[in-house]
Amino acid sequence: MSIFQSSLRKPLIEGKKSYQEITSQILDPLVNKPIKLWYFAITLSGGAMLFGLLMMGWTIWQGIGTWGENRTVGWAFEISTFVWWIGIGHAGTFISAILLLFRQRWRNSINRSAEAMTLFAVICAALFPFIHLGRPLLTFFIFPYPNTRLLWVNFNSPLVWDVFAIATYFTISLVFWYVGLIPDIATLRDKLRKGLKKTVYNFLSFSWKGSARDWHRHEVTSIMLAAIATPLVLSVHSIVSMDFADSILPGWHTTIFPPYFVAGAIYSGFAMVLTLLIIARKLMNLEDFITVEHVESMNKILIATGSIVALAYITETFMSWYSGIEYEQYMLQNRMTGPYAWAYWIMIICNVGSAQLLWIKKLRRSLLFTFFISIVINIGMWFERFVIIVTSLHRDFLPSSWTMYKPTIVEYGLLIGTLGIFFTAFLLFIRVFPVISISEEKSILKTENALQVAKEIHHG
Amino acid sequence: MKKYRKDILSEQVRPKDDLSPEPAYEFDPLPELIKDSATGLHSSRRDFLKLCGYSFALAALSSCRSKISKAIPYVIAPNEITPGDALYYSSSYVNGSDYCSIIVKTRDGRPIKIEGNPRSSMTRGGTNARVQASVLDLYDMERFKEPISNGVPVSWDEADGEITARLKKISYDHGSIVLLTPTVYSPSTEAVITDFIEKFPGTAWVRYDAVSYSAMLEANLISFGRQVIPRFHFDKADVIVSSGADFLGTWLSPVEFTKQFSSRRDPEGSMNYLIQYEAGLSVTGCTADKRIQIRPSQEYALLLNIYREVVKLTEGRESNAPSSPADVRDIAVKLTSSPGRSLVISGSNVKDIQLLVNEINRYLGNIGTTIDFSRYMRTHEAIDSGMADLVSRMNAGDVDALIFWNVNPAYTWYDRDAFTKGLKKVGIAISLSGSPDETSSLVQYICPDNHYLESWNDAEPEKDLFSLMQPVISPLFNTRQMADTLLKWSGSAISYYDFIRSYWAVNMLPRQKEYSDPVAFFDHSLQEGVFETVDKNVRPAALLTRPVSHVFDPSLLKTGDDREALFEVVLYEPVAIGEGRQANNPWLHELPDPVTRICWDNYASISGLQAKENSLTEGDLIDIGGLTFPVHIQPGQAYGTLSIALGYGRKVCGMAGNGVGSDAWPFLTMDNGNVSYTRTLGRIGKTGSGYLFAQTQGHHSMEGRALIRETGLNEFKVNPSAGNELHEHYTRHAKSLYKEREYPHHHWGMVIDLSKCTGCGACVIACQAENNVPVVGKEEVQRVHEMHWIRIDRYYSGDDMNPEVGFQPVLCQHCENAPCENVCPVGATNHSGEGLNQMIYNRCFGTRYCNNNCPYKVRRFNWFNYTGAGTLRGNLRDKAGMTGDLRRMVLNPDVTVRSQGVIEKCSFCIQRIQAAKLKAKTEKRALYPGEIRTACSQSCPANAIIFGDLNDKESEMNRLIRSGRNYNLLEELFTKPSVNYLTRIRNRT
Amino acid sequence: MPYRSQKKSIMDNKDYISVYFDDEDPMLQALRRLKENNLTIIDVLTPFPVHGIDKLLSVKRTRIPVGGFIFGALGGILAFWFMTWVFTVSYPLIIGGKPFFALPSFVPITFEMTVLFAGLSMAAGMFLRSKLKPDIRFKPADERITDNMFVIVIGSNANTTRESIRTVLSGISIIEIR
Amino acid sequence: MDEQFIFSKQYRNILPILAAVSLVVFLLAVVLSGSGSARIWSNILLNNQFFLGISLGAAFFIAVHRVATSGWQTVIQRVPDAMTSFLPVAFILMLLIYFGMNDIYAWADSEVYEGLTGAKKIWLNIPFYFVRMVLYFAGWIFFIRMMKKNSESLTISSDLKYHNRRKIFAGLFLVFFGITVSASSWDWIMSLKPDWYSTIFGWYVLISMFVASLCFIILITWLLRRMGYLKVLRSDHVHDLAILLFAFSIFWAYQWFAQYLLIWYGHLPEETSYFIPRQHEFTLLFFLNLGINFIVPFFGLIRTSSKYNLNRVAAIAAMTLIGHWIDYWLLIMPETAGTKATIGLPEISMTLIYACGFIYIFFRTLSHGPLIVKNDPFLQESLNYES
Repeated sequence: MSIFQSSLRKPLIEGKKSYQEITSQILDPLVNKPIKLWYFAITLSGGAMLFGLLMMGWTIWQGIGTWGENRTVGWAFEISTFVWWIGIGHAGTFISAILLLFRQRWRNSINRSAEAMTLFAVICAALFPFIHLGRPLLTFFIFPYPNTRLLWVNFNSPLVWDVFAIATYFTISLVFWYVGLIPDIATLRDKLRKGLKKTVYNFLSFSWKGSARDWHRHEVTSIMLAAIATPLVLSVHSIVSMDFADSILPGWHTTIFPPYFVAGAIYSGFAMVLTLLIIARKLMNLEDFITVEHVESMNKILIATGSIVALAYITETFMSWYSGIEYEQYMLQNRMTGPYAWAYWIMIICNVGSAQLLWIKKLRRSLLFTFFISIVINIGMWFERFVIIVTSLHRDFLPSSWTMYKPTIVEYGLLIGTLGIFFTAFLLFIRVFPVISISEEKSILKTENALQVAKEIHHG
Repeated sequence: MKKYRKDILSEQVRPKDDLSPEPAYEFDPLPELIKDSATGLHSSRRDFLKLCGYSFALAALSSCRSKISKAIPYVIAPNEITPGDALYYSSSYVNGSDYCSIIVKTRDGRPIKIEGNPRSSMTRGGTNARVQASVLDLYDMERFKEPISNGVPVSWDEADGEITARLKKISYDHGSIVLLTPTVYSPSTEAVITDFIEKFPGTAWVRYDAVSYSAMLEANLISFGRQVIPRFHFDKADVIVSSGADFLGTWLSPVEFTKQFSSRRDPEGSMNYLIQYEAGLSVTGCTADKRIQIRPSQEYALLLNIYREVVKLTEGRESNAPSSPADVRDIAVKLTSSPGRSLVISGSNVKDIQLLVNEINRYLGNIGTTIDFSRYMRTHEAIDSGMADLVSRMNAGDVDALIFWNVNPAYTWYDRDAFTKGLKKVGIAISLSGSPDETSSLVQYICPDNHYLESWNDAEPEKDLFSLMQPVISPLFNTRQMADTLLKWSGSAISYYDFIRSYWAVNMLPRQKEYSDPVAFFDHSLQEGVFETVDKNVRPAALLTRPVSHVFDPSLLKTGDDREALFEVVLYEPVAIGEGRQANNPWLHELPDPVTRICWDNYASISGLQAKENSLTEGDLIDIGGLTFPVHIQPGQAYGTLSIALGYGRKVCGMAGNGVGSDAWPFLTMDNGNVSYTRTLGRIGKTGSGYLFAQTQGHHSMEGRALIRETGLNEFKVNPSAGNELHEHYTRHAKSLYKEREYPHHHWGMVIDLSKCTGCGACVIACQAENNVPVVGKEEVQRVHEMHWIRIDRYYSGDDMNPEVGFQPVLCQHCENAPCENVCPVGATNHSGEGLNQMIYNRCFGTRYCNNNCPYKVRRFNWFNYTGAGTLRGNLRDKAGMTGDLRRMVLNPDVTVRSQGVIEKCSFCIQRIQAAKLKAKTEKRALYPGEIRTACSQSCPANAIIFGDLNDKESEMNRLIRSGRNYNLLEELFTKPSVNYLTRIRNRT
Repeated sequence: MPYRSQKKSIMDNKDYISVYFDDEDPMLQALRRLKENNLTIIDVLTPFPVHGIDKLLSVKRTRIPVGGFIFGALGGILAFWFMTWVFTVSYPLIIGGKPFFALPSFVPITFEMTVLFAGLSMAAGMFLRSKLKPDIRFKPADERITDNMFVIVIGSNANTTRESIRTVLSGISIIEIR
Repeated sequence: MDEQFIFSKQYRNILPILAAVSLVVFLLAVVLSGSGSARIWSNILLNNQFFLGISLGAAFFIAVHRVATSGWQTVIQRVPDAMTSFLPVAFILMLLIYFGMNDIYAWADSEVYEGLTGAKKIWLNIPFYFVRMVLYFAGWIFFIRMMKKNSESLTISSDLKYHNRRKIFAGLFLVFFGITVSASSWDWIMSLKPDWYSTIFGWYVLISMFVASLCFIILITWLLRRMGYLKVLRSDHVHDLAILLFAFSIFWAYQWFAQYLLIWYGHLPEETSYFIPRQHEFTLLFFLNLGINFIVPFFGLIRTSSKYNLNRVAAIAAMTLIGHWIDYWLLIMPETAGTKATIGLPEISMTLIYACGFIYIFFRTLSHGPLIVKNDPFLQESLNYES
């Protein structure tokens, strides 16, 4: 990272800090007692989590019949939510991997929490393939384990690819995240007085010394992990998209799905990162590290991915019209004007409408608006999956089988429950690990301070 | 392990003719037995018939020994039963006026499946849903289990003692005993009853059919001097005019008629022409080449006009008639242009209408050709007035004893209050019915009858066509056959079984030459199931040939033309539930109505136009004539009419049937001597809305997709692939990206002839019985969780008010490029070396991905623990009581009962395929062509479904596949289904 | 000279001299100076990866990526071979009319396994080479190092004493020398 | 610092001569091989698309880096800038296709047209086809002009407004480009097979053209270095170019595979009809395409050290460039020329003609301004760039 920076660049760490200040400002919220708001938040999310777990239990015991799914609509709420969570997970890897490769300085203060978010999101997602099974207790069938009957799995099935993709994705993200975390844990370790907490962090710090050679290996490994995580992040959502695209169902089977799903995933992921960071920077008073510049840069990514998603919608619409295949044409007509048109238009408004507003610099730099938009986008992205899954299924080839789908309380419960799990995990995370990568912040401090000076001069 | 694998592989590479000997663990007594052809069997006969022949008597004996309550293990194993080996017995299905000659399949001493008996010239191996489902009635836990006296279980001796004492006393006091039965067409039973009447003088025998044809009987007496219903020959008729007679669904003898009718629906042969005048859309109306809506009140005027036209065309005579509801000139021309080869029928129970029909047929010269009085039907002989008299006598208090058998007037009689009131005045009421009903709940004594599968009997459904019924299992409960009961009461010492044998020895033996020994003769007849002869001694009395010149009597024209919101209620017998005899049968309740696709319910069908006028929507509740019904908007429903199904709203029949639907019998009226099944009522009032039907099809248009391809007969004659042009187009474009698979040995396939299918639903129940398809109950069907492996899609096309209807049975298409197989993560569904799309239940863990990717949506998921086969406890969902110990007896042991959370679907009856292959192997031979028949194809009364080996190029199936009519469903997807469809040909000439 | 890490913290050892800085620039300056006076630098401990320090210490580029490549390739090959074996040899099933050797279907998993093996092996490589492992008895050299202290560790001997170092580094802002 | 590229005499002479020679060769080859006008037109279309793609890709390269406020590429930015100057020529050449419509576009044939479904009738007809073509080019040329103009102004003035303007235009260009590049690929390439469609097609073509122009940028950079220009070029710049080539070659392969896998898997006749001829008739090229465009850059550039080596990167770029020409060939030829399509003298010579023309125009434009935009606000950053 060169310290020669164009004068056009804005500083990403406010108020010319010293190394110590960085350390203390990032760690203090961990060392001190949490504020009331935090307790409130965790009670809320904890409650949601318990409700969700209850509903899962009910589903597993009573059967999938407790859901609104039926003969024709075999997947609906649960897979929508599954894909949604997987998508949200993608931002983390994207930020830490692709932005690292493209040397975007602004990633430093957000990658840690983004990666954590990835892990939690993937955990939430991974619940659904399990509970949505007719016989969840036999989940292990999915693994190609040796057995006396020589029963392997069907390597043609995208669901098997999913298992490998998601498992790999989770493992690599975890490793990547922890490797990055080690030096900061060491910092925390050294900040703490004697006591159990210190011992634990000492244990977790993998006896990190900060030796030059260790840093060298650490850097190289991080870069390399980033390098392999980049195609990985593409592959995972592509494979998830193939759960649909590999079928022959109009609205599912379309070749644009892999890249389009990836774009959508990053889109929703960034929205979620923004939601979380705008909360976190208040909760942990990190205003100096998570600046408007960060928010703006992320908003730019939202514009980009949002536009790609919009382009995909346009392409799909055009093709189903152009194709001349009656099933394709009907599928789209049904989406736009059929019984689920409301869902389709929510999707369009939330995904296409919202992100385009961010072309306006004022809105792009407004935290409040960004927070609002980020939530809108995630609603939109959830509906995208719902539209893709339900509207394609409920009216497919044979009109005799056409039917409607109406979710039950159990299904809502599962969505709420995973939200609970996600936020609970995140709230706990910000209490035990530094939300911002201390060492990386320090490594860019000089540059940022220089820019800070330049800026001050510029403004006179 | 390796070994096992090799076996799997060699399955696919073993040459077809290599039938290496294997230990014949499936022991088959036949080959030995065949050698001594004591009963003159020809080796050509089908094996199951041989089996019937040889095991009939043993059946009786074995059934005497084995108690079903502990079917296995046997205390003393009956030596003719090999565990795991099916035995087949020919018998007869008799349920009131419903008759069918059948083959009963038993496993380990319990009947599990009914098949049609091809030896019968009447039903010709056909069945219908009711016949298929009747086996489940046997295992109805709520049948009467022992004699009951005033609500208290008693022993037979006690019951007999008390009752005979009472009866003796009554007849001694010259009191009146009445025996009330439906039409009895069992010669032996008639004899028994005659004996009984002799024994108890002053006994009257009243016959009462809930769905009555008495107007027809009376009309025939006037027109032809014979109070019988002739035998109709739909196969001999080129032109059929049916006025409200649903002869393919419920009218008189639907199985027989469907067989006849469908034999003339082959466009390559000479195709018949059917025009249907009716109010509500019936199965026949759907199949008709032309359907015209009329209100019942218009029927008389319509027939008068046909009559006039016919007379004009035949004799040039003018006769006056009121204005016609429909233009009948063309059809009159059609009729008269094929003299003696047409048929005019009416479903009405109004004497004058039947008279008119008779005259029309007479003028058309159909008497003796398509209408045969020498071979008249015996299944409907009751005259309504008889019952009416009885009711009045009861109320007058001059009936001292009333003995019911298989009738339920407290539910079906138009004036049920009068009946029940009268019943209170009756000294002693005895019910011989086998299962509880509204009537038997009002009597003092219940002496329960056996189920027909537990009974010996004979029947004469048509003159000189005799048919035998034999028990295939000993009575499950402490019940006794009605005839035995009567014998006992009349003091006879012999059992009804001996009675029948002696009766046959005396009356039947002389009627044939082949056998001299009565035993051999009886055995032979029993093995055949039927015995046909022509009675030389009795010459049929000559028919009255003098035309009853018909004078048009305006007073007979019911009013109703004035449309100020007068509704004519048309009461009809639903295809599945009928008059409600089998109302405790979950299979029948869950069978969707062929036309409305609604199950577990009845409703008031109304025309769309009128619904709009009365601002009614689907599922609104209306009050009509004091009764409340949900509204179903039915395309093709005649304006001004409401069609409502009878047979629903049973109150006393069992957990499955109680309170299902609403009771429509009170609508019935008595109309000069005959019960009228139509009724004109005032305005209807909306009382509620939002009633949710359990309807298995929610969308009724094909959306312009080429799913049911059809064309007119003329177009077909010009170009055999008319209406099927797409097929050629798609097959030309269908190329594979990779090498396609071959199935060198067997490649099972199917052809479904859409011109023949009438949508009756026999195949659905047959499949359910054969494959242990669970019953899910009304709520689950409402949630679109139904489980049928084969469904019959019904599409409306053309005019909404009077649509053309198409039926399309859809089952697993067994695609060669099956989309479902690709996506299953655990390979629980894959393809066999014989082209079958297999489903491995044990491996399935229920991602439902296969079903999402199945364009035909034929896969079914066990949403709940419907069968009790689930792994978890306390989550059983069995609304219909199908998992009770007794109900379970009907399960086919060759088919896995699926557990909660697995996908299931049609397997092409793989168990039958395997059994047949194994059999062929033990007999060291190749499979006979057509040896294997799936449950659906075997049950089909219209022969619309043909199953076979696609590799057997000579077979009938492949001839049809090669024809221009052949196509695959959604063939543009290149799934290469093994199920083929033949375009529907409509005779629009 | 290759760097050897001890269980005991190197600070307690008499043979080492550690020079403390509170900023990387003077430290880099000092490093250059020390190199000119070719003093053996045992190690440099910093709170974050200081840019350009590798060149000064002439740290050889680690071969971890190579290991990653090899293991990744191994994982990929294993996965591909296994799927092929299952579908063509172990238990061939006819699935949707597709060929037994359904090459395109094997690609995704092959890729995932490649990435998994590569990633894990590289992380493992880093932990092994840097001797990073959970250890509650671990004592950091100086708790300030992870905060804001930059420490150069120099091997001491007869003629390199703390004083000599101080003279060598005169003019560079040093916090302390131990 | 202020290097000035001189379009030396020898180049100015060699290129036209070479072009002329190739033209003669082409004509002879066509005449001798007795192949009809279809072959001429499909060759014209092929190379129009290929070289148009290269210059569009260059525009895309600039625009993306501008919008991402990236600075490293500043030192070489005039190379892609100059590459875009081919666009107007490409426009004219595309208009020429009018005379060859019937030879290459099945739907231009009236009875095929009648056989099309309603939607296609509306979309695929000669007037609308050219209306759209004009629209696309107008938009592209306009936006690219604006970006270029403002960039050039920065060589004289140091006013930041020029930078901001070119950035804004970059953004607008990307939006317009995003839609039109897909649409144009449907029009010009996908509609060659009117009964076929694939939603990913536009993006696939986009990446293919982008990789092609990356290769071209690298090759030119290498060439300029050989000529002694671009002294300020650091190996870090080479590294980043190499990374882009590496990454986008993988991305190209990813898109190729995504399309193939889904069509192979769904196995619907209306989709497989595209791959069946390509895989079964042109098996060699089919796999060569994958090989050159994926395997070569992947294994060639996977080592970090190799990414810093300009000669090596250039060599791989050269191969990949040819690879993407083959990619375009496979997109177009099997449809226009059917199963008898080959790569013979006509193809090669025609490509040479285009190459000469392209390079000639490129060098002329490059020689017009200094190689380094010295008032570019990112210049310092770029000069000191360390990857």
